[in-house]
Amino acid sequence: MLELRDVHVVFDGFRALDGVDLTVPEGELRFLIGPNGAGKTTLIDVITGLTRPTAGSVRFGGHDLVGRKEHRIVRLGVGRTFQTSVVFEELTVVENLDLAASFRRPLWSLARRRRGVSEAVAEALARTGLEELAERSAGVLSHGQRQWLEIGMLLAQRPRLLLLDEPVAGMSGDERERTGELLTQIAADHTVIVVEHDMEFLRRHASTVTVLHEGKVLVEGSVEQVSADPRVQEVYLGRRSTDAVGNRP
Amino acid sequence: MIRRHLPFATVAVIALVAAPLLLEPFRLGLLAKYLCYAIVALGIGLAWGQGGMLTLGQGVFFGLGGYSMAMYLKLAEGGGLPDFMVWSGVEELPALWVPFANPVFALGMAVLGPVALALVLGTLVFRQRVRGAYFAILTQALAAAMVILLVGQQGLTGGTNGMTNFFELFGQDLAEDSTQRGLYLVVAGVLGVLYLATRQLVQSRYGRLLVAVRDGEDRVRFLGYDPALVKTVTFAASAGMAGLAGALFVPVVGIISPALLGVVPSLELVVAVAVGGRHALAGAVLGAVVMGYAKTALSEQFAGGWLYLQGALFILVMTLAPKGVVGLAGRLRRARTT
Amino acid sequence: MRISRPILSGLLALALTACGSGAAPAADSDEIKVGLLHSLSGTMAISEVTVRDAELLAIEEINKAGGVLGKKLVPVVEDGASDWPTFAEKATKLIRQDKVATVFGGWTSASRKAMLPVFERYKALLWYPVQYEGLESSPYIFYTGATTNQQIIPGLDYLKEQGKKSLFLVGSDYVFPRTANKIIKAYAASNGMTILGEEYTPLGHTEYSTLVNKVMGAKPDAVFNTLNGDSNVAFFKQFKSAGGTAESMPVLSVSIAEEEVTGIGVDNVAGHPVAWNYYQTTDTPANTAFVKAYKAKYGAAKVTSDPMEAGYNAVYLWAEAVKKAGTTEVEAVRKAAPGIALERPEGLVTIDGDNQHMYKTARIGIIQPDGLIKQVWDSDRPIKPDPYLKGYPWAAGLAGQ
Amino acid sequence: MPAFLNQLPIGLSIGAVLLLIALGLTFTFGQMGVINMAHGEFIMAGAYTAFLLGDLLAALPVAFLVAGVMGLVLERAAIRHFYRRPLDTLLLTWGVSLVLQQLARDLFGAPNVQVPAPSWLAGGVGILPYNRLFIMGLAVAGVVAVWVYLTRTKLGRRTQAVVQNRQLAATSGIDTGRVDMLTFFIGSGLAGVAGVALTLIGPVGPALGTYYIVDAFLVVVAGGLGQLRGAVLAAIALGLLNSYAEFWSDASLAKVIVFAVVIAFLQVRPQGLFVLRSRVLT
Repeated sequence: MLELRDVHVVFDGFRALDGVDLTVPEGELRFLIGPNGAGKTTLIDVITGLTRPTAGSVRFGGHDLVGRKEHRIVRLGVGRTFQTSVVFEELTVVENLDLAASFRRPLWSLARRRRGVSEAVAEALARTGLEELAERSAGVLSHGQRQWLEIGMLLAQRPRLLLLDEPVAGMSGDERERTGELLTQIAADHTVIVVEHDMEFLRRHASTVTVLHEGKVLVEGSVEQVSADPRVQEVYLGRRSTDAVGNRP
Repeated sequence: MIRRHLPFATVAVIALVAAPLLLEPFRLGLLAKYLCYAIVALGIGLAWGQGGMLTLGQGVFFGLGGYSMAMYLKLAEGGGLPDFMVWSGVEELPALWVPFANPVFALGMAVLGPVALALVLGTLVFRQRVRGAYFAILTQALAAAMVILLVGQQGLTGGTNGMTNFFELFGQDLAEDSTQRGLYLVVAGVLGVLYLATRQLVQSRYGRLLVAVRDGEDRVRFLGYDPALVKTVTFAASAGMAGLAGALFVPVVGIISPALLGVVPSLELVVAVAVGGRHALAGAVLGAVVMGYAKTALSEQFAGGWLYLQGALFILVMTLAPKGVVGLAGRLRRARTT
Repeated sequence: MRISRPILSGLLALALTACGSGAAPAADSDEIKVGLLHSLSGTMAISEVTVRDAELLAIEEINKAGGVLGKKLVPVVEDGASDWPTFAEKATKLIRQDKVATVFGGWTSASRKAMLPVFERYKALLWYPVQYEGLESSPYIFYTGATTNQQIIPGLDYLKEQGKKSLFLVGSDYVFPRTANKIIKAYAASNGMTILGEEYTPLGHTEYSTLVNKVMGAKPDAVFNTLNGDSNVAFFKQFKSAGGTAESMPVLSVSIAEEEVTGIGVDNVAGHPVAWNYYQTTDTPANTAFVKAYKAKYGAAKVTSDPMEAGYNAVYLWAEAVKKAGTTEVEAVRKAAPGIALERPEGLVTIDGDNQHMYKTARIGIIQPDGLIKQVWDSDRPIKPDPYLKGYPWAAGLAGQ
Repeated sequence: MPAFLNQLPIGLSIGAVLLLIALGLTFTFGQMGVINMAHGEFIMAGAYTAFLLGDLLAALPVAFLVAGVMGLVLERAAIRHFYRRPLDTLLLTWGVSLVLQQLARDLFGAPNVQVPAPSWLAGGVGILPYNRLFIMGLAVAGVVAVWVYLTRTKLGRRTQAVVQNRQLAATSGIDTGRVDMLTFFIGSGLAGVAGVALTLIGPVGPALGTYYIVDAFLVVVAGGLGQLRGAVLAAIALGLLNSYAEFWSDASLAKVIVFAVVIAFLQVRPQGLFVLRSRVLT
């Protein structure tokens, strides 16, 4: 479904991605990990059109994504969230979701006032558990609630591929728990790529993991295979021993 | 439903019934002029307040509308060439002018001309993601360039003088008080209709989208919308309003000149919108009327003081009440209820 | 909209009542109100404030001498704010709300053109005190400044007498320079002069190096300058530093009076000729009195200039016409005005019955190192005003005839 | 020398004027993103300083201080509350510029004043008068000084650090408030220096600032945000364009052409000549 071939990105001489190959089949839940600066976010940026690769190809469902504008990629069915969640604070939760759900409507039809809540919005509200807060303005939400709203907006878009950039960063334990459940639910009927640092979260929810290091794919496989790999241990031990994959209790 | 429309209805009654009855013709004419500015302000409120596009060149669109109307009025007089062409040494009516003898074409151009220019400019600028300050500066430069262009083409546009000395509109003598009262009603009516339409737009999904584009243009892209398109369309709508306002302004005030569409008048209207309250459409309208009135009243009292006052008001509004009078009113109301 | 009804309607009602206020009280029977409408703010204020001052001086003098028809003149001063539509608006206010007997006002052609329909519509009188481009003769305007045959053409006569065969035309981009230059070109064509170039710059333009390069490259005998306002400062500074001198290439200006000389810098402009009808140094008894009175009222450092004198005259000429008519009623005043002749600071001034312009003496002066202007040439006698240049065969092709 | 060849040095000298008026903006607008519409009035303040002192060379440092302090006051009193609202700063500073213009009118009178040019600047080389050469020299000196400041001094490097990442700079111990003050002081001071130079070629009056402000911003927009070399190249390019456009058409059309070219240029390079790359999502 998603296929990256030999993707290179260079920022002012710095090789952010250096020949990445990545294939994600339909229906998979893929985790993307790696130390800081490994190129995880850049990879997401390349897929969603925010960063144009210096070389290489990105194909999604038979379409070439390189050079397409961001909103056109979304229209092909690729949605994403951001590390620091960006929701529209002046709009209510339901308005945020409704906006996300309405992009396939022609522009002129938007000039009509919204009446009620569409099916996609209702579903997103239910899944993210934000029903109670539906009419509150997004500006008053807590950090965790914002992340859920962002995931909800992603769901309301009804994309074929979801890209989540560190969905549990900065969340409390409880919130992580709920996000994890949400993720499992979503993964049941979507193709998902998750960028995540949190190892505990990874161990609990990941099936397939791709490890990036210095702009290259280091290893790819199941959680067990990856954490057993000596190269991964070395990369992680050299940097952040507390988080290291090899440091199993 | 009734409660929702009550404020608007009250204002509409005052504007459409009370004002023409109570005001003497000269003052009614002034009010009509402020209402023309209010139409432009409404467009600025939409583009800037809702859409975050700080346009400092709204005078250009106002001017295009005004010039279209003025060209028609000049030709409608009959009697050959317009006066300024005679003293500019133009001997034959320029081809550009010929279709403006038709009132439908002239009125159409007054609105569609600005819309077309805004579409072109918006497409060029927004597609390249030029925004914020850059956009503000470019629109400002557009206003400056437009003035120079109009002034330079004296035979075609009347140069610095602009065009004046109009006698009749659709067969009505413009000097008559009754014509002026009628014009006032037309202006007030147009403003009312546009206000309702804009309010409808702001409360629709499109309005929500516009606010989203204002607050997070890049994020909107990842919701599958093209912000450039949204902005261009909104910018064009505000340009159309300014054009219509210009077309109404000319018979009301009796003159159009490059001085009306330069950087300073464009900025003054933005100030008015800021003072009234940029996030509320009513604030934009209110700001334009109040500032227009303040300028007339204060310059009658003390000339140089107006500049101080305008400058000071501006600094105060920006630092103390960035949401303008409407924002202040809202804050007061909340303070009272809590 | 989340704005409460009382606040919104309250504010609007406020605006409305405010609009309605300020109606004039009934005119006092021993007073005559006259309007003074000049730019007191904005770019034109520099020039127009001095004209207003001269007009106020005239009103004060007339009142001291017993007023007009036994009534005191009361000036109502309005600000045109250097903005033409404002002139039209304020003119309407003076006529309709203040009900003034007459208005003295304007400076730029654009402000006059904006006011003209107002005065014609309400059949009120405007006295316009500045030299202008001609081709106009409104029944409701009296023109107390020079028209083209009293300034531009004498200027050209002077250059011709000086043996200047080729000219370069430099002007600001508006009506007066463009019309003046058309006249100059027609004059040149029939007087054996050549025009080597014609350039216009936007009002307020300050970068003149390219234009000066063009002028220097063309090597004309003289430059005819119709630049306005601040542009003159930039032009003369850059002309001088590029090596232009009054000896090698005199620049004849028609918009630089005593007032502007200080701002340009005497060093930059001394020696160059100007064309007007009046200078502070003009030697008449009336002028000695005028200069003395003006300095006494506004300060010894102040200078007097042609438009100021024309504004000062306007008040006297109107007062004379009112005395002759025995009323301030507009049609009666218009009928009484033709033929009125007064000895003014510039010499004898007579109101022409055909076009309501004045007979005026043309004078060419040279700017002196002390900032004043010394007359070097005059037309001997007052010239009959001819705004459409009907008396000049070579001007037959010009528009507006 | 044929007239059109003369336009080459003339274009460079116009470029030098543009550079001088825009140099301060590369600090306040370029480094800090503040659109200071009162920049023109700081230029005016410099010109009036020259008028009061009556001596060009002495006026240069004094004008730098005067305009710099005005900028400092403006930054501390108002602008610092607006760093997250750049468009509001534009309107705020426009209000300030109106007040300053009227203030100048009341202090110095509405008519222009005269600043005598020093006698050693009389004359010239070829088409270029000495006063033009002086302005070009001043522009070069200004650029060199700014470059040295930004790249060779500790303070300058801190300024750059704040521009590139305000939060990171703050957490690594840089007092961003003080850096902002200093940046604004220098940017405004440079406007004052430009004002002194402009007395050589143009009018000195309350409207002085309004004649230059739009051109100055066009240079910075075309040059790219925060880029010294962009501003230099843009000023020279626009100067030459202006010179030749006016030579082959007229002054009015030249201004319109310059505007059209800047718009067209932004189609190719939307962020100006040079851009700082940034991964921050705005």
